[in-house]
Amino acid sequence: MTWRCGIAVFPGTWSERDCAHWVELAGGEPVMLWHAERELKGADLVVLPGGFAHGDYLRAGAIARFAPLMAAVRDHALAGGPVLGICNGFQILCEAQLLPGALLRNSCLQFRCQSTHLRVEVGRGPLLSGLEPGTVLRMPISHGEGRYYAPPDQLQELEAGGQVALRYCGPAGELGDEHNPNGSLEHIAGVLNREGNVLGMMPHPERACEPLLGSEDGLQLLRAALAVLGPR
Amino acid sequence: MAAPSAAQLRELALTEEEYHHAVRQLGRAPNELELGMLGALWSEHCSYKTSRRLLSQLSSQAPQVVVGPGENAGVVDLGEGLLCCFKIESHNHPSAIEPVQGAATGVGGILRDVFAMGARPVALLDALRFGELGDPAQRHRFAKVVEGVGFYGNCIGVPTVGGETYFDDAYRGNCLVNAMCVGLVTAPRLLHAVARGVGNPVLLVGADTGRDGIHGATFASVQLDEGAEERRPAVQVGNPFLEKCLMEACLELAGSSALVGLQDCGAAGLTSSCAEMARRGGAGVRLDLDQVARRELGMTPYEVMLSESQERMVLVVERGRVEEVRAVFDRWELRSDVVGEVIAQEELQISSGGQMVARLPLSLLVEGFLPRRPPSSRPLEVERALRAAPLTGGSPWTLEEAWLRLLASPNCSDTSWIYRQYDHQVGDDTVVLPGWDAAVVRLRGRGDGLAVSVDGAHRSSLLDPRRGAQLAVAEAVRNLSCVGARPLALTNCLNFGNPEKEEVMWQLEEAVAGLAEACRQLALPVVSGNVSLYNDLSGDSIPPTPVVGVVGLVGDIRRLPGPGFAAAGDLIYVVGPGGTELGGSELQRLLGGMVLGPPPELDLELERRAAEAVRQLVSEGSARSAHDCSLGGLAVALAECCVAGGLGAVVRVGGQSIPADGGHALLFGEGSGRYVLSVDPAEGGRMEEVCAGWRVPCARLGEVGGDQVEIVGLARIPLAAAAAARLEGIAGAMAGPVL
Amino acid sequence: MTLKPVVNDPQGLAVTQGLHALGYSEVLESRVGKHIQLTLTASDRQSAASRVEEMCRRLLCNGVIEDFHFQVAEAGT
Amino acid sequence: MTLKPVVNDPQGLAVTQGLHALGYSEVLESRVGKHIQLTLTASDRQSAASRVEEMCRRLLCNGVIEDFHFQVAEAGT
Ligand SMILES: Nc1ncnc2c1ncn2[C@@H]1O[C@H](COP(=O)(O)OP(=O)(O)O)[C@@H](O)[C@H]1O
Ligand SMILES: [Mg+2]
Repeated sequence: MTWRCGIAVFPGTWSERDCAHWVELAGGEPVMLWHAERELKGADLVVLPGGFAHGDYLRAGAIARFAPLMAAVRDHALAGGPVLGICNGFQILCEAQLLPGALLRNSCLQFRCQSTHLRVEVGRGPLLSGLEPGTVLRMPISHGEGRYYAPPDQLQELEAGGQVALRYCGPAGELGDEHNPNGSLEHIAGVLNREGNVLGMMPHPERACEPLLGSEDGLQLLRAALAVLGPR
Repeated sequence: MAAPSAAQLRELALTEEEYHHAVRQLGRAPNELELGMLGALWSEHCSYKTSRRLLSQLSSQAPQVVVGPGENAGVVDLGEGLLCCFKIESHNHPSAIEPVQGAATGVGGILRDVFAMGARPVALLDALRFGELGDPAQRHRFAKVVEGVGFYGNCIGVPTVGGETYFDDAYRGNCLVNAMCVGLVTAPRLLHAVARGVGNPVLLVGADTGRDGIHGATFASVQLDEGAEERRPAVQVGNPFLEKCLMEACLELAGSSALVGLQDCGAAGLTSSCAEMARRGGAGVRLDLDQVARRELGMTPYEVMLSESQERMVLVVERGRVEEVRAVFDRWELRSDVVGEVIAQEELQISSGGQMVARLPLSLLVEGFLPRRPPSSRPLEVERALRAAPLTGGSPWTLEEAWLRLLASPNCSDTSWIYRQYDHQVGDDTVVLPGWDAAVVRLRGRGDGLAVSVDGAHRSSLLDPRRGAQLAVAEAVRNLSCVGARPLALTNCLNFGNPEKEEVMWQLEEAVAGLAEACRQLALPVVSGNVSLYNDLSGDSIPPTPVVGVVGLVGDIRRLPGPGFAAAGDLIYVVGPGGTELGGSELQRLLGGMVLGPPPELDLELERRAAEAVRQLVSEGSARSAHDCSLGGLAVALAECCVAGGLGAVVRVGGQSIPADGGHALLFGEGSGRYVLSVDPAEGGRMEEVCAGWRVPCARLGEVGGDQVEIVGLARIPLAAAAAARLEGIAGAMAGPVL
Repeated sequence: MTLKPVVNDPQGLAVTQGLHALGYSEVLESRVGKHIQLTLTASDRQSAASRVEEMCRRLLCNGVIEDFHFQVAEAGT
Repeated sequence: MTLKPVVNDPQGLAVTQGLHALGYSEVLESRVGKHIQLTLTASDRQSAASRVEEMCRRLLCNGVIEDFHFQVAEAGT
């Protein structure tokens, strides 16, 4: 039996097919979860993919978080089930307060689609413990609102509690403004909830799943996660 | 109704003659609503009354063509039951007025054309023209257009994989924004824009109808003058989110037998979509405007019929299956209303408040316009310009200086400032990203891919519009060859000035003839296109700017070379004819702008063979890199290969003696049909053999390596300087705040 | 800055739908615009107002699709 | 809706720079926020205000980054 990965689809979601492809390549079984339903259809891992749910018109993720599906996602998360939010999915998880902080307009005030390097900061929780801290991954970003922000005291808490999961970096893992594509605080590209089972990240691992696409590091991330979950 | 005044007619873009023609044909005076509908459908934008007779020269005959011009988009067969559907369209006028929304709705419109055929859009491209970036107003317009293109494509989740951008003072008053969309559909799901089956309901779905863009079609058909800003029609604000839902719902229905026909509401809104669908189906349509959902109160039938509100589609559905179709739209939270039905009389009948308020025969509405044939003549200046020397004052620059300036020209430089604002990877299929020659999108479940490129050559077109159009086709084909793709078909957007000017009409005639000739010789069927005339602000016409989009097939996407030189020690070859013309070149523009001298010669037969040779070398894996010479000639192409690969090169060009012009033409001349290839030293023999087989000139220039780009005896620049210059162009000009 | 009343407002549409989905059925319409707060020095209210008006016309407001209005208040208030 | 004072506002910065470039050197700072105009039915001002306050908290405003305030006016005014 393989792991079943539920992929949430909101009106405006556009990377559900990319995610399904990625899940299949990693050996999982993708199943689409429609926003208006309350069922996770037996998903072991829930992925909230990229896109512009409800057009992101008010704030990215603001409307999507009220979807009936999100109630089920919340229950799953609170019960310790793994949840991964990618790009728009990360924004939704923040709006839903399943993750701390918020994602603001890129400081360059432009949309950015480009390759980035990410440094894994902690090997914690079902999604990341298969990766060594310090590992550098390469995968693309594609967003206009990816500048991570958390109020100062909360930020401190995140750092102290090992919740900062990924940072933008250079090819050798070095930090610097020139490697930070959106002005995120402390170069943060991804965060975990306190328990470590919910991960949000702006970069797109599903776009880095084949050599033909320029990188396989996104596949590595998912494979490591499925390996940690162990045999089903 | 009293006969309309001249001013009223002008407002509708109708002439007195056209009005009287309508009266004669109808046997009565049309009422105001009917007149508005006629004005919109007889506008240049909808009827092609000036260009239609010229366009008949373009042939869509080829075995791979499934649908030629006349539908929403052209369709070619990719084999194994898969079809490719594509088209390019202009949104020049709206973008001049509101660049973000104008560009965005341009993208929205071309996407609808493609999914109206049942095809899922898989790639977008944009061809852009602005004035020079030294002018803050142009920087603003450029930034905002790029923002608008990105906004729509990024939100809807279709990758923007390529395009072309050119800055020239000649576009200061009239920017050009052309958008192309490519989609895929399996044969049984292909849809047509027809209304047939008497009694079948007609549905309007998507956005509510507002007072947007009323007279938009006629607006695009008259000259923009300075006062246009005052009487401009309401600008449309695009809603890509709504369109995304609309697209998903329509694609869900594409396979269903409940759907008879599907068409987007574009220019002239409901009027044109219903009229054209019915005309194609040999039927008529009756609409009840009371059923049309409106965004605003108090809209008149006139406003409803001519509204160009975005994100709407018209469907014809099998009788009795409306609920099934509406359920799909409901699921996507989209409004859908039955607004009419198919009738047997070949008419468009409109009722409102229980009364018939308009009734027009479709033959009159759709084909009854009076073709226009404005006089044309070749301007005398052209003769003089052609005979002039290309660089009248010579060049004050050393070769190195000229080389670096060319690399730093926004027209040759790195374009990542543009495409990094576009999501070019969503869909996980973009296997050759923008930034090089053609982009490649893989075809899922097969080993092959689609290559796409858009190109134009307006400076050569100013000198010789026939040649210019051919050069554009040749360049697109070369870009495809560089990724080993075989071209399948072409779409085109003809951007011209006011055709009522004799020289503009001449340019149009020449360009279409040139396009037809090039396509015939290169065996490229023309499957779709668009004409944008009246690109004239205050009487200044844009240069003739035919833009072509070519789609081709790459046999094996795993064998594609990366951009630029691959390894030190590789041999560098130039393949193709040896022209070095500077007429209309980028060097000439940098030196002062006048367009003079003969444009590049073009031997289409040799061009075809060179394309074959390069395609073969790339697809069999012999070439480790391939790039064509375009703006800035051989030297710029060479430097681009070096910068992209992060490797220097040492080459020899020309004979032993230094030419009289110091080598400018040799290095920077823009002769057509040339490619720079690199091969593993062991493959040098193969290279020469393949070229000889195709009877294509091929010369070994030198080797990859070192940290300079050196043309022995003439010029050399450090690799780092070349790289820095390439980043200076667009990114440098756009570094400051955009006001 | 508010969108002119005749201009399509997708953001407003989304807000209305969002509010309806949360049960706020009393909302008939919403329109989304921009709110810009400028801090500036001026000799008096009048001159501040005339400068701001000019700024709106020249840069802040896109007259093609937006209307603007503003209030001047003294700093600290 | 305005961004909280501690949150960086690159859009505001760009506005300030733009205004400076046009010669409005008197501008010290600008902050860009959102302006939402809701049309709704309510029995009275008070109840309208309390509903709108709730809408802001639940949907319209993200308390991590934004503050809000609003005014209620009768339609037609
Ligand atoms: N407006 C644009 N949108 C997207 N990509 C663009 C745009 N303009 C240029 N590009 C990309 O920049 C690269 C170089 O463009 P260009 O110099 O026109 O190439 P070529 O000379 O090979 O046609 C191409 O890959 C093209 O796709
Ligand atoms: Mg090229």
